[in-house]
Amino acid sequence: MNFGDVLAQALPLTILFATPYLFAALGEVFVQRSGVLNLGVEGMMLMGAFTAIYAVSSKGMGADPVVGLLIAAGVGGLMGLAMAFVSVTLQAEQGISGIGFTLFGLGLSSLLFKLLAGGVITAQGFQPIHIPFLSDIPVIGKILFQQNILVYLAFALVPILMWVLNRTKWGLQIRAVGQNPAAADSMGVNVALVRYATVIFGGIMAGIAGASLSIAATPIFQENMTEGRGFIAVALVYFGGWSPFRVMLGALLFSIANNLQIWAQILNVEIAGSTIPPNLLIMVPYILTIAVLVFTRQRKQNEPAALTKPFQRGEN
Amino acid sequence: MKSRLTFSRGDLVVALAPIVAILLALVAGGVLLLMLGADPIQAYGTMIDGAFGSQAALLRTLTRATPLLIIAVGICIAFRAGVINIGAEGQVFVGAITAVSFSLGLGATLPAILLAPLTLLAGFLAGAFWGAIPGYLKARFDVNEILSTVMMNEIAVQLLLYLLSGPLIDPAQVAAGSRIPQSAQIPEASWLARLAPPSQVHVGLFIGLAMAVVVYLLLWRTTIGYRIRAVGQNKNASRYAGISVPRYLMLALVLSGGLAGLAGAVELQGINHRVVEGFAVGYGFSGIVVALFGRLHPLGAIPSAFLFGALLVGADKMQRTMQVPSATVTALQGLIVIFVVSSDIFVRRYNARRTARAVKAAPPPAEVNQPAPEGVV
Amino acid sequence: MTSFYSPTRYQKRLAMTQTTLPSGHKRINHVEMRGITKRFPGVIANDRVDFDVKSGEIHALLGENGAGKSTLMKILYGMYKPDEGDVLLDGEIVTLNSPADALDHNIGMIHQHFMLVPTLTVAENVALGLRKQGLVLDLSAVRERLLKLAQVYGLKVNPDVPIWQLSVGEQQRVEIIKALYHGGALVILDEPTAVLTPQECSELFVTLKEMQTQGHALIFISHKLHEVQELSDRITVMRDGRVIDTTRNDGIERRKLARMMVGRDIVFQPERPPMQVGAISLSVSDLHAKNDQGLPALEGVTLDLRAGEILGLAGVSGNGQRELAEAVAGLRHATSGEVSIGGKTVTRDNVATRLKAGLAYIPEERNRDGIVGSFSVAENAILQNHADYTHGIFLNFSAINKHAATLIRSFNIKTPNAQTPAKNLSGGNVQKLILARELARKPSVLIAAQPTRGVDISATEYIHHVLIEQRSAGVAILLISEDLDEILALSDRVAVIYEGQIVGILDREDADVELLGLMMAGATP
Amino acid sequence: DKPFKVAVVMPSSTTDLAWSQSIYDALVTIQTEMGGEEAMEIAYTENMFDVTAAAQALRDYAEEGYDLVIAHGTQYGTSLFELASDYPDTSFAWGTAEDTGEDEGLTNIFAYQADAEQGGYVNGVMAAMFSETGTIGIVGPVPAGDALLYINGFIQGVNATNPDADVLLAYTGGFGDTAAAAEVAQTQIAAGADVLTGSAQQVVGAIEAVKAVDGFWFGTQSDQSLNWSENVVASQVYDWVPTLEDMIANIQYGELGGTAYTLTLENGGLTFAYGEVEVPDEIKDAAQAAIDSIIAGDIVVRQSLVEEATPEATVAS
Ligand SMILES: Nc1ncnc2c1ncn2[C@@H]1O[C@H](COP(=O)(O)OP(=O)(O)OP(=O)(O)O)[C@@H](O)[C@H]1O
Ligand SMILES: Nc1ncnc2c1ncn2[C@@H]1O[C@H](COP(=O)(O)OP(=O)(O)OP(=O)(O)O)[C@@H](O)[C@H]1O
Ligand SMILES: [Mg+2]
Ligand SMILES: [Mg+2]
Repeated sequence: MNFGDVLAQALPLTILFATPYLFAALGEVFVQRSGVLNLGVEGMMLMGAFTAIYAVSSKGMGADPVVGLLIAAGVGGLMGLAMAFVSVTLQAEQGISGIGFTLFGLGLSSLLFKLLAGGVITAQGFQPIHIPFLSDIPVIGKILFQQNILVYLAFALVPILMWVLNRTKWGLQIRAVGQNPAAADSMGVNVALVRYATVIFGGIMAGIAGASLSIAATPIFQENMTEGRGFIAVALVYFGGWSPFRVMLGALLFSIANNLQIWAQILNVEIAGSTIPPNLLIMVPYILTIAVLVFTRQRKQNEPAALTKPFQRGEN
Repeated sequence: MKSRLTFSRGDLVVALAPIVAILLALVAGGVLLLMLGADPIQAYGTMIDGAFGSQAALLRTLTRATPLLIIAVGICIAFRAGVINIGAEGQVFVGAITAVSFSLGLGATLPAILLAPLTLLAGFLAGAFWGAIPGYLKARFDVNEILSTVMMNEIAVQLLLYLLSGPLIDPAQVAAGSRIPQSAQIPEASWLARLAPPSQVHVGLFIGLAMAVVVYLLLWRTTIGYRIRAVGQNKNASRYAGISVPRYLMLALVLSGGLAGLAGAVELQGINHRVVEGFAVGYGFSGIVVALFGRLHPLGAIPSAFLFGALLVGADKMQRTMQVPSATVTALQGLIVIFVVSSDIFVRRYNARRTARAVKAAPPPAEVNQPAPEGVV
Repeated sequence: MTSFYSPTRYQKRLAMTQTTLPSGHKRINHVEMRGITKRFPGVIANDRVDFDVKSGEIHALLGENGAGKSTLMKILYGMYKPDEGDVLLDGEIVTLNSPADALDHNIGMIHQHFMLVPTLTVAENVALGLRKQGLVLDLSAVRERLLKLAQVYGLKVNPDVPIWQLSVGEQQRVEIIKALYHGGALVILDEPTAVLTPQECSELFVTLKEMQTQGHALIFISHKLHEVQELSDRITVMRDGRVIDTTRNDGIERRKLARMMVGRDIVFQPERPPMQVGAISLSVSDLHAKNDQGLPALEGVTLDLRAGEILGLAGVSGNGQRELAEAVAGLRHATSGEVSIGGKTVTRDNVATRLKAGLAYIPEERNRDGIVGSFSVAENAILQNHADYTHGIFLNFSAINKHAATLIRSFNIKTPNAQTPAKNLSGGNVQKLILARELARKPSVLIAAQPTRGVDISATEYIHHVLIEQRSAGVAILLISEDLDEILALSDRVAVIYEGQIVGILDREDADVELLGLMMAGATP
Repeated sequence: DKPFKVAVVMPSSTTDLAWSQSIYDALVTIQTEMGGEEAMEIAYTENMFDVTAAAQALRDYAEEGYDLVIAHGTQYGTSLFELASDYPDTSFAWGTAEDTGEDEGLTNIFAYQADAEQGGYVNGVMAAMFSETGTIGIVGPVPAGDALLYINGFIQGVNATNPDADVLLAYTGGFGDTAAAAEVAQTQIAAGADVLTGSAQQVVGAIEAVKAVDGFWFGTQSDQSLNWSENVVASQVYDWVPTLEDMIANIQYGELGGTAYTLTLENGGLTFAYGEVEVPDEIKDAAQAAIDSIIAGDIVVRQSLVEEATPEATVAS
């Protein structure tokens, strides 16, 4: 197989497996743009992943995938609400409370898995939708137009969220609250409300991200199945300079690097006559992400000046 | 500035708040246990018994607390410099794997008395190197450290697996053909002495306590620490005062990583004597939590590490005796972290009032009146 | 001061008869604060304060740092809840739980520290306050109305530039437009002139007078007595949270006001002994540097500064003063040119080396660049030279505390004790702390940027006194200030900077406000 | 009268459909055979990936007087040896391992392991015949241990049956990342694989991927056809029951250790479970033939591919 064929095969999977990162990271962009750091994404993803598949699975409620999606979003939103209460109202240190939510989500999802599912649980999740005509276009069609609905949703969200962020009242308030909460407050913006909204939204997106793993990308659940994807998503927010568009690029870069290293493994790609040990190939996406940041000019103009700083009226 | 450990009402609040929080978390966790049909009172009974109930139990708690303490002390340095080091996890692995190679490689040649300390040093240096990478990237290219340390963790995991399943694999495993990913056992000379056999508690405990004191002195009594804290609190003012901000950001991550690496070596030389797949998994994150519980103060990390060690040991005991899934324990830990960190607000309020009342009061201990550095979670 | 347009009684009465303002909002005829008490841990910021202002009136609020002025105003703007007392609008008691409430009552406030989002454009900053509007931002509508207001009140603003690109004066204007846009029947101005150049000041005054005649009620806070005298109808003086007195502003002279504020007499014009100029201590030649946005900020600055002289650097803010100071201090990379301190070239040296070479720098943004807020006063007192207060590798605390105690005493810094976090100090005392710290290092060159900005009169008096003292002691002082009175009061020579170049250097005798004003606009003498 | 008390400490969860589940299920089977709770008590600690924690768990069980304490993970070895000398009257079992600690003078440790490569070979034979595309995917965790043995055996089986079959081998770098396993499997499918296999608890993700394209899967460690009967052709099942029963018998007889057990096709420790996929007789026969000749010693399945690699055993790709 030449590289072109490989790429044509790799891209559909790249896009499919980029979606969980994309959902979670897009949510985190909004959270951070409003000045809150949520390191609980991982736990929220896990809860979303389990509740979604439990709702859909015949072992569970046997509901429609859409119901599963909504439940996952709801559960994520609830955890977001809790996170907001802790980090905004109680002004707890955000990183550590986030880690707390990660632990809690990991524990609770595994626990529910044991109690309700008892063992490995699978489901008939979202199936690929072949978009008429478009999906028939050679190569491109398979890459872009034979994906499941969540993939389309994730990528559709990018321009929408960019629009919300840059063109709407909410976006304006979010950006202001993240840059200078005191100023926003003095203009009558309800800082706490805005942050609650974004953190809850971030939770919802994390929940959906989990669902996009458990009832779309691979319709199955195992304990701790996200395996650190939540943290990667947070990292991608920094990679993307808090810009939805660039975060998408980051998710795609990371995802394609990962898929190509799998190809390198199955094709026994050799360097200097010897095959590369798998574990070293598996490092590539992580190294690449850092390297790209080093070699590309970083954009800081969107960096939320108030990130991780709780707001207390009159203390500045 | 001077942190004399004088016990005022403030310290009482500081001490009490987390305890109350833990109790509340346990109440919340009780719901989970009821969900499992387990009697919470009995469950927590076994938990406390498992952690403090007997001398053996206490020693276990200390055993588990040891690596967490060392990591947490390192985390304090980074966070005091305003650097969020999520990378302890990977730094522990790299420290351990380097210590193993060092001890196996030079065990035969080096004089026995030197082997243990030098192995520890090797672990420290390796961790320091692993911390230096994100440190350099931040100082030189302004690469966000959360991103780089998260990535470095994953890289470290793969590095560990690669070395354990290839270059460093136990020859016995190859001979037997079973090829289990684990290193050979390090020479006895590099082991850390056990303090109270059969318990596993070992000299590493004292290393941890020593590190806590050393780092406390470093941060609050030396010029280097002064600069690290200045950089963490106000980068601008530090620059204006002629302090090289990049250098101290870097230094903080190096020391932080070094201590994590040391923790890896200590766990290796004190407990396992070989690195295996699954070695010290999750210690890095626990270390961060311990550090923040200890209010990012090295001395605060001591009780904090003990508490967290007790939590781990007690929770395992609960899992065993009550036969509740291990997940319950993880969830419970999450709850405790959330509740304790939430309780901080009362401490901060108290301290605010107290610093304002400082007119009459004696100088407040640094550990309670220094707020988290800028940009620190 | 340049003269300004003053409305006739007739115009005033005319304005009074209308009930709506040109900004289209309802007028507030009378704002009253009754028996306001506000306690903060450890201080009573306001102690049973009565205060009122009427439509078409400018009421000035005077007081030393920490007197309680801002607190009182923040209460009026809904940022703090008073522990006791009421706020009445046109006789009705109102509860202001948040700035949102204040805005709803057409109260606007321009804060001591600007409340603008640097990354947003002017229009976006204004739009932020619009709560009754649809989801999709209609910035064009905002832009339109904004420009109309700007025209009515004679304010020049460009709605589409992000705030960070604006000079302080322009930002000030944005704040005012913001206030007007969202009502501003009552506009509170908390030290609006602290950061303005004379030109900008007089422009501001014109605007304020205009607003007054239009029937706005205005509260004006300043530490500069002549401004207060020039502008206000009534003056209220506060001290330690209490109101000392409220008087009409009819020919009450400065000394009296000063005595009311401080409780003693104030020397406004320090007498300057004849100078003994020595060798050149600081020499800057053909210095080029870029600003934060990467645009050229210094385009060939050349200066010589001699021991024992004060060289005043006058200029409209944003013409390179800050960049010059930073380039000299080694905080900003010089693209070309030379800097030498005490004859030693330091162009390539880092900050630390230059400090050792005898440089001292009092930064303009004192709280951001001058102190580590969470550090104690004592820790801040050794920020640069902590290496000198050690035995072995350890800091020598007895020495440090002794040092701090000396500074606190000799510069009479008002602080509970040496262990208090520096951020708890009032503006004037932070500045004293920095000054004390810098001078304790016995520098040969001192760069003082806006040394008395936002500092009350007694502290200002003291700081001026100290600068003269240092001059006599042979220190070469570069005084960067936008307050021409200060420049003229202290300087031996005055250099004027315009668009990154020195347009001219005058001897004190040849310099006066008008000439300097012209030069600051770019005219060469 | 008083029940026989068994405790097991395992690295993953009792429901991992793999290594940990295989021992847990075996214990439950024995329990029911022996007559339930009152005949035999089972205590377990799962997800003990932290070896220090595991050591403490093992010591606890020994302390609490369990008759048999099972350390179901090679990584537990170091601490187990310390433990065994502290509790000479307790019987310990350790797997995967073959060292019963006799050199250290320990008499109370049973060691057990599985010759995963044997069943791997058989699976390979069937897979090679099952594949229509002649392309076969292997989803590995980490190139080491039990998984590596199985994979090496599998590859030998494939090559022996269809030398020009394409074997696509890729590792996920972990044991529990189902999504990663799914991505690897989907990639291999995209590359033309129609039959796949793999090891560790993560494979459930891969099997789902196979199911999505109605492909075929060969399992190992525990019977995976239970969940995916239409896709899992056959699973090599670790049947620890005979081994455990023998240990228990020994213990009751007074022999607390010293025996090293190995699951092989010969001793029936390695068995094959078939799902509902119907398997052509010729393939069943070929599998049986392979089993017989492995037992007879006519086929020697090597644990590694590299050492004295013979032509028919090298990876084709
Ligand atoms: N809905 C939209 N329609 C058109 N252009 C948009 C929309 N949303 C964002 N943009 C513009 O597209 C570019 C990318 O937007 P994005 O927010 O991802 O980048 P950014 O780094 O945030 O840039 P900006 O400073 O404009 O926010 C920016 O210039 C942004 O202004
Ligand atoms: N948020 C706060 N918390 C605690 N104390 C405060 C707070 N705000 C103000 N204070 C204290 O209240 C007193 C009055 O402060 P305020 O800012 O009103 O003085 P001011 O007259 O505005 O001084 P300046 O002229 O320096 O602006 C001071 O002692 C100050 O330290
Ligand atoms: Mg944007
Ligand atoms: Mg004020």
